[in-house]
Amino acid sequence: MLKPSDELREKYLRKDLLPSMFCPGCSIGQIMNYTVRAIDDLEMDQDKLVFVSGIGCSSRLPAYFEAYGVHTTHGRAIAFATGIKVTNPDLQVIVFTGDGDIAAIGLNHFLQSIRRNIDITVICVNNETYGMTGGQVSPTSPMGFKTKTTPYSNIEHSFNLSFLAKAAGAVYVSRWTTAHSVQAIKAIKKGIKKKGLAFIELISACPTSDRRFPEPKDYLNYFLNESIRYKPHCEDELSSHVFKNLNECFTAQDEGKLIVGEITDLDKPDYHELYKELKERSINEFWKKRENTD
Amino acid sequence: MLKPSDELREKYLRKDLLPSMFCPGCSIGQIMNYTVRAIDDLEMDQDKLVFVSGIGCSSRLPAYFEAYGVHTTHGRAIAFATGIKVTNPDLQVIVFTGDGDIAAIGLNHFLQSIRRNIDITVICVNNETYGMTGGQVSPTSPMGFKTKTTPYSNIEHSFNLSFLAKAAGAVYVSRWTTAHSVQAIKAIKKGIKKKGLAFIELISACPTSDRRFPEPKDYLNYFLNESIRYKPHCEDELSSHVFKNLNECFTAQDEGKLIVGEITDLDKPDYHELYKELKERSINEFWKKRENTD
Amino acid sequence: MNSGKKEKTQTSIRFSGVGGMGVILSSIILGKAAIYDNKNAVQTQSYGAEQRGSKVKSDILISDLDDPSYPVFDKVDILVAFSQEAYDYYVTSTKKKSLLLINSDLIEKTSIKRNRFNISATSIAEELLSKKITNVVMLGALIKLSKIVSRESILKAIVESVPKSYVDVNVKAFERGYDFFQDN
Amino acid sequence: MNSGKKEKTQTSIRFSGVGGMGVILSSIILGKAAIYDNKNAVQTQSYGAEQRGSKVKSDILISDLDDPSYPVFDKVDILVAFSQEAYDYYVTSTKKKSLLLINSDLIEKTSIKRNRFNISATSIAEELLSKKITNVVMLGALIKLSKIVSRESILKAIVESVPKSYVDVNVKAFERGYDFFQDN
Amino acid sequence: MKEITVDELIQPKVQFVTGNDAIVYGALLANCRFFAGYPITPATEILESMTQYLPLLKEGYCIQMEDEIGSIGAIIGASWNNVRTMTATSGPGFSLMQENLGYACMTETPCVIVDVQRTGPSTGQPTKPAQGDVMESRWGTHGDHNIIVLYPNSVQEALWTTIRAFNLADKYRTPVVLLSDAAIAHTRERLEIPLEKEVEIIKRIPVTIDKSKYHPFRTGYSVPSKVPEMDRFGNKYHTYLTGLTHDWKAYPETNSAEVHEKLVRRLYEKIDDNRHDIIKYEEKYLEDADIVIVCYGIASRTVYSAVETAREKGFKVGLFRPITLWPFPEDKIYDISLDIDKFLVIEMNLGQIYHSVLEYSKGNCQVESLFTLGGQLPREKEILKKIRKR
Amino acid sequence: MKEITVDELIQPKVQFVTGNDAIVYGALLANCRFFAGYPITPATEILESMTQYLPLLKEGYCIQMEDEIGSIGAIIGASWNNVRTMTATSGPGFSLMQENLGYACMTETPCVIVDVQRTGPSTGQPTKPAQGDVMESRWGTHGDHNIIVLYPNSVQEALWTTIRAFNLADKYRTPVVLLSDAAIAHTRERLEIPLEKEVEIIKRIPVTIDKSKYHPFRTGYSVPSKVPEMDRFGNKYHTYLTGLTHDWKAYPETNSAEVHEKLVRRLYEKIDDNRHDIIKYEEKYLEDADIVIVCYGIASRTVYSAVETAREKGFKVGLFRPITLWPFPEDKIYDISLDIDKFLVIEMNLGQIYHSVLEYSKGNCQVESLFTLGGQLPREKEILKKIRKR
Amino acid sequence: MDIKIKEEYCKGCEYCIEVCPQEIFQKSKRYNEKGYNVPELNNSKSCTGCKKCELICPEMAITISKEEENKKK
Amino acid sequence: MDIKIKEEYCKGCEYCIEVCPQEIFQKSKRYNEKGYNVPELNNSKSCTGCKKCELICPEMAITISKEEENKKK
Ligand SMILES: Cc1ncc(C[n+]2csc(CCOP(=O)(O)OP(=O)(O)O)c2C)c(N)n1
Ligand SMILES: Cc1ncc(C[n+]2csc(CCOP(=O)(O)OP(=O)(O)O)c2C)c(N)n1
Ligand code: SF4
Ligand code: SF4
Ligand code: SF4
Ligand code: SF4
Ligand code: SF4
Ligand code: SF4
Ligand SMILES: [Mg+2]
Ligand SMILES: [Mg+2]
Repeated sequence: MLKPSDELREKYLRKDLLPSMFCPGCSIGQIMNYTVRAIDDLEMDQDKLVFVSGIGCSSRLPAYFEAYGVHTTHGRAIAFATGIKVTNPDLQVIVFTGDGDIAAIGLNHFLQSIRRNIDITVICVNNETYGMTGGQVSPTSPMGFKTKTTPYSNIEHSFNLSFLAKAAGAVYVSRWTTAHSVQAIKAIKKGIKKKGLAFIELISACPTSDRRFPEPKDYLNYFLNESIRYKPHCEDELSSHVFKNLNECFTAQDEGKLIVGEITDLDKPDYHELYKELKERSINEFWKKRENTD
Repeated sequence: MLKPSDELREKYLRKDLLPSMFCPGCSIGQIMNYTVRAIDDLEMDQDKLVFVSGIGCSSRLPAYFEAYGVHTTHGRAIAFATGIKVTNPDLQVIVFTGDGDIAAIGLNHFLQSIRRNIDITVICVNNETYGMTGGQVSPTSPMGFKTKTTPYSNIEHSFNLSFLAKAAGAVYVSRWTTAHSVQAIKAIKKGIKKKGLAFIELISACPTSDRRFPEPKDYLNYFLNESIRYKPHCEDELSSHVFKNLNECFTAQDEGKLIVGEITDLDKPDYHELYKELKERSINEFWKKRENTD
Repeated sequence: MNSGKKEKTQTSIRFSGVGGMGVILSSIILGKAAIYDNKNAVQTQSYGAEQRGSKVKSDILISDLDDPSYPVFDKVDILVAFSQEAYDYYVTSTKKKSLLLINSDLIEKTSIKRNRFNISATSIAEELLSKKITNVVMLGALIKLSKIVSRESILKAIVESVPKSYVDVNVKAFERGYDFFQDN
Repeated sequence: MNSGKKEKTQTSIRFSGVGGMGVILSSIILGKAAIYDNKNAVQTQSYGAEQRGSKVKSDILISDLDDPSYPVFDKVDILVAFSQEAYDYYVTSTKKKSLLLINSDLIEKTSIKRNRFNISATSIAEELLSKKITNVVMLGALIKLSKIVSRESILKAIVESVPKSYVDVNVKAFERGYDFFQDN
Repeated sequence: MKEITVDELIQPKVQFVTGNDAIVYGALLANCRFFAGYPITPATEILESMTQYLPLLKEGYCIQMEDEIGSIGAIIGASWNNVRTMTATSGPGFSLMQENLGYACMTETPCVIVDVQRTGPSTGQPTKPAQGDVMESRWGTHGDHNIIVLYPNSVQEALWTTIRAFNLADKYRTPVVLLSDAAIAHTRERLEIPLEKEVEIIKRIPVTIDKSKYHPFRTGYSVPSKVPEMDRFGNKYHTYLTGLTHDWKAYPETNSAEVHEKLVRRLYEKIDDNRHDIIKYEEKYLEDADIVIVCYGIASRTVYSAVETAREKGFKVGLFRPITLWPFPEDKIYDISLDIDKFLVIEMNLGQIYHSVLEYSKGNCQVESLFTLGGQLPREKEILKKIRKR
Repeated sequence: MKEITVDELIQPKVQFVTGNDAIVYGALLANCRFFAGYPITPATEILESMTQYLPLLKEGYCIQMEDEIGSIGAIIGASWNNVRTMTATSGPGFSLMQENLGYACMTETPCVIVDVQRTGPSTGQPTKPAQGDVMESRWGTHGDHNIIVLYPNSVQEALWTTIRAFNLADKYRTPVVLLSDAAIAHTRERLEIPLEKEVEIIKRIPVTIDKSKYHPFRTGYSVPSKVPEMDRFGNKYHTYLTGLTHDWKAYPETNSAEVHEKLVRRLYEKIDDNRHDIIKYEEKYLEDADIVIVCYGIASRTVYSAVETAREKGFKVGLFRPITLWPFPEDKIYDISLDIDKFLVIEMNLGQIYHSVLEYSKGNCQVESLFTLGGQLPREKEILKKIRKR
Repeated sequence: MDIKIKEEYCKGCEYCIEVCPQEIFQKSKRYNEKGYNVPELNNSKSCTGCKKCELICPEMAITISKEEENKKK
Repeated sequence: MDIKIKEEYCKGCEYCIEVCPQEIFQKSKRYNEKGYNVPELNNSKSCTGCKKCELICPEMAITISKEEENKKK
């Protein structure tokens, strides 16, 4: 049963900051809503919860949560999160980020943390633009889009972040739009519980600077009507319905369609588990050597 | 017919810098050899050739070529190359880089230039370590490896750069070891001719700091014996022989085997072609508007 | 400005209101008009963080001097207030002789009487199109009252500053504002 | 060092050669030994760019003072030269009274006679194991000639500085070097 | 397809526009044809305008890079195609550019970096003006280097200063930092736009010597100078560039102290020897002044009227406004210090140029300060108070 | 599994080791338990040793990050777990760290950044010592900030200064930059290693106040101070951190000049007010000196004997060696300047601290300089020549 | 069902209007303090308690609860 | 076939020894100026001109040419 907003707000949000700073119809608020419900469902200890973000509208989210929060520098949230999680594996670290933050300036840190399989949950508000600075092109903006910095329309191919994350070895990747409330909440929950790096990409609306639609609500319909489901076994039948071939699968959206679904869910030792082993191994070695020399 | 080294050296290398600075048995010299042969075969205009590199032993390569050369900052070669190629598409831009340079600090620029499909050729000397600084772990060092900074053995999963490049949308990706002389030359040639970003990854020996083998020549045998061919249609039959599944394919080497072969070869408009169109489009628009207002 | 000799030849104007009414645009249009009149103008603005923010302020100095001052005003010659919040906040920056032009649709509580002119700009704007052109109605009234720039120049500036298809309605809005007050 | 009162209590030594002969290691071993003798020691080194480079130099100052100088030498008290190239380059940094210890296997052309001691260190090293232990042979001779540190300390330092399995052969190399010259 | 000229592109010739606009216009008039940047308040509009204008111009290109490090990298690389190049950012991005800024110094690559200052440290207040990056612009990259930093104080001056930045960059083969701030960036003023032909362009001196005699970092082939002539890619000289210490041939020389010293001193002196050409400032009422206000950039804008008021009240106040911040007009400060009672340094920071004024006035006079923070411009009242205080 | 103590780990207690080793030992003794870094000559050995030692210690972690930006990010984040954290780099990496260094200042996060200097600008000469990042360490990040910078001159002093760096970082909740150089890094000297119990640790003051009354950036809960008490993650106070200008509650405040000014001034003053505690220097023969040599770090090592020689020759030479470079010991310089004829500033750069000496001697005495470049240490002969020259 | 809109939080995005299958929300003429157009309720009896509105609201301004529950409090 | 090793470039890596199918290269006792152990040739007549050695040499120190060609020059 979904808990009432009143009650959840009371417990999980900083009321002196509400209503949020986000524009009317901005998806970021919805993601706040979904995250609140996810952490409530999981009955998480708020004291152990650390929200980390970079810079961007989406990165303002941690401020709203009654928990620990770190609003870092543009693109670097995951580097900070790495330090936080490595030195205190008991914490639950959730990163909020935007497409500019993670797919442009911060892409490297993101992929490296996937490689290391740091046990954090990364939630990306992918509004396909730089909302905070007024709507410039981002690496996830579709080719052909007009933005403030592509006045003659975007000539760059775009990243599909979820597929890139998968290719880098992420153990859990899920991709939805903000119109998929229930699925988004489920994905966030699953991501938090997952051991290792979980990536949740949420295609979002930025009605202010992204001129796709004049009215926020038009996004809702667009998101629901234009999204198609990623088939769990896409690995083996890539070309079947969605992509012409693997290459396309990993680089672009299919003719403007939004691919949603659970992209990856697998198991692989996380960094902390391996580090724990390493510590034991090395300490044993140390004492053994010490004995030998004595 | 292979041209004699004497003659090629005379034409393409700066003799006052020879012999190279590289350690005995270092693969970087071999890659110099292969590249010389590739550019000679293609009868390229040396005046129009710009070698760009970051920082690392491998990044010292441009200095040796009788052509233009730019030894930039660590990890940034591709950003420099982007500026060079965009403003002068007539140049042939070849980037030499190392695994530290491109898979660690410079990964972001690399993937973005693939996304943009900048028409450059990127040759990565992947010796799975930081040679220049004395043999520290790199993002391509296999898990379990002992290096100067993983004295208790590496606990990080490694990137397969070629697969990552493919996932980011590269139009040409080829992966060999330096023991595959002929294939490497062919790949470099094909990469140079390719319109768009071509990536050639060459698994290399760093006998000085990488303690895999005591003698350089042992690398040769290892490279030849332990490499397995990537099947051109791996896309559709991923799990068949090489990988258990797609995820593995994109993250790790198969039980210590080195996957070599042509990983991708496809066609997609490059940045410069699209920019040319954009210029035409926008200029036309400009004049049309001007007419209307007059 | 308070500074000696410049005082006579410079006029300071503050536009203030909330987002969505074209507060800043109106000051830019005014500045352009001043330029067409071969005067100098310096305009600054401030609003909330980055994209959003409700309270908006734009200051402009119109000057006959070659080296106009910079608009950091303690007191302004003219205050144009679009909303109650803005009025309340900025009324303290007026002096005895200041001209006050207020949007009476949104400003109900006013303390100062002297030199105050009320105009129901939002109603007029909504009547013509929407509250988005409140600014041009206000501008019309301002020009009529202050004569700070010429009618021709301000109309030229309006035409150049609004989307083509909205030129007519903006000109109409200007005229409504301009004709709101009788010649004084 | 040239500086006044410190001169008597400090000895400057330069080890020089090419890579692969343990030039730097020999100075480190010597420094360790000095520490065991409760002396002070300061050692610096320089070699080519990053990983590679052939010419290698290591300077060390052994001192009875609490605040030893820093080894920036114009002239050294002792020069230990492992190779011709090194000898040629650094012989100018010796003074009249300097002690010269040279590896006669690789140094054929020598100008200075005074205070020069030749030892066929590479041959001895290769005879025992490989040229990699040339350094310890040279060290043996150096200690014998200069008595700069105690025999016990240098042996302790050697034992601690080489891989366990090579301790014996290194000690042997040391002894061969030590015994090469008769007591003087 | 008819070519579009800058004269045609920038219309009309008198506009009511912002400092960011003026910088864009200045750059286009100065023949800047490549811009690489990353959005950041309050510099973003420069990138936005460049994406709009550059594609329209012959050989004009503009790219939004993935970050500021990439942006400066791209413009340094492109500069070697004999293209005038620029990037624009604000504090956080400027800090990220520091490593490559040093690379541009070391390889003697002309380029212009605009830093539109906002309050800091860190993310600070993105829309508020400040002058907190003045010392960073001089000292922000590691190692010994020299650099040229300019800082206009009005929209009109921003245009001309931008043009000058490109000329100095090419003349001295050095990156030039053009400082601005959130106030100048977004202030609109009357801007008179010159025609292309009214703009002086000082071009790089190309290499003409016989190839066999050419060494990329030898100077004085054609005229005695510490600035080497500049090759371009696609030419025949096969120049090699490295951020390592290098000799005349451009070959890395990582051991020789002599080579390093020679190189680094030349890099320093090619700018320092030409201070008279590079340094520009405004002075007012210095002849009889007892008190001289030192101020620059946006902070100076409110000082003018304060000076007038003070003079009317009988205070002998003068004004010294460096437009070139670095190299610092130290001789001028020293000379003034000999004749006056007091400098009053006014800055929108916690004291940066203040240190240089203190340094070069050598105790000859008092040095007082008025620092404002949080985006506030200095107010006349405060300035007068400081003047009155003896 | 028996725990390994630092005392057990670092054996024997007298060693013949390098400056890099000493920094590692100092850090471990100071209870540093997290290190994130990226290899770079001549700092790499610090990372290498940390990867070796830290896993052996309780709650000790070490990670090689993908670059320097990530490294400093990781240590800032980790610091909030009440862990002492450090990174180490050289010029190029230090330049890259500047943005996040400012973030640490703004969020008042204790951490230690080691910059092992090599010659620059740019890649320069990776194995050669220099002192070219001194000004960068003070001014390298954008916006108004203050910082503590220490610079030892020997292997032994490196150990104690590292410990002090951690104590100052925690005491003042600020990043501390520990400067070193390629010479100190690789010089071996006798090092006496203290036992853990012999090392004083000044801990952060934890938050103890009632949660309802807690505001993360309010100061003076338990003692009057400009340094706020420090929370840690996993506690109950739910502290929020941002690089934006923020109020007591830590909430972003991007419009108020007052909030910004108050914050930035406090950040400045919490260090500046405590100069007496932070500033440390060595002085020698100042009582009767006519000439005082100002030098620091490695460059000072050859100065000692030059001073002795000069004294023997009858010159009244003194020595002033700041160990704390920033805040700069300006009062001390001023005081000395009143009594002497001449300062001789010796640095391995083109003049950095020189500017501060000039600034604070206020014309009271001459200021001469001896700058060496390309890794050369100042030579006694040159020093004596400068002393002799009147 | 009890449908509560915390009006001072509402930003008038109309998402609730769009998602409610029962068309219970509709545009109103009312503006809140911040000037946003707050939706009004229409035929709230037909609410099925599906909570789509509550989930989609970016400001968590909507709370749906069973009337009885509400009374208890 | 004419097999030339530019000795001053050789670094003694032994790659040529390893790759030659005819086992024409072999370790020698000779060191070049830089101290590297230069390989020596053995039974060079049996060279097939496959150029494996020339391709693998990191210093491009080996040149294989037909003897006639060589004479012409
Ligand atoms: C180093 C640096 N560069 C640039 C900026 C300016 N900046 C702030 S937010 C932002 C983009 C944010 O885009 P995104 O992450 O997609 O967030 P959104 O606002 O769209 O949620 C940029 C470029 C910055 N703060 N720091
Ligand atoms: C910003 C910066 N960080 C670190 C370094 C030090 N550094 C020089 S080369 C190198 C690694 C090179 O590794 P790789 O790219 O694999 O080249 P290799 O030497 O193995 O060929 C590093 C970390 C640097 N020069 N600049
Ligand atoms: S600008 Fe866009 S992303 Fe930012 S708050 Fe507004 S709608 Fe949301
Ligand atoms: S260190 Fe390794 S990569 Fe570098 S030159 Fe030597 S062998 Fe090659
Ligand atoms: S969804 Fe929420 S914010 Fe939007 S109109 Fe409805 S109640 Fe208001
Ligand atoms: S709970 Fe469902 S039916 Fe009821 S108002 Fe909300 S959306 Fe409509
Ligand atoms: S391959 Fe080349 S470098 Fe290696 S041993 Fe043979 S000739 Fe010498
Ligand atoms: S060409 Fe072939 S056969 Fe001849 S020496 Fe070389 S490798 Fe051997
Ligand atoms: Mg976004
Ligand atoms: Mg490598």
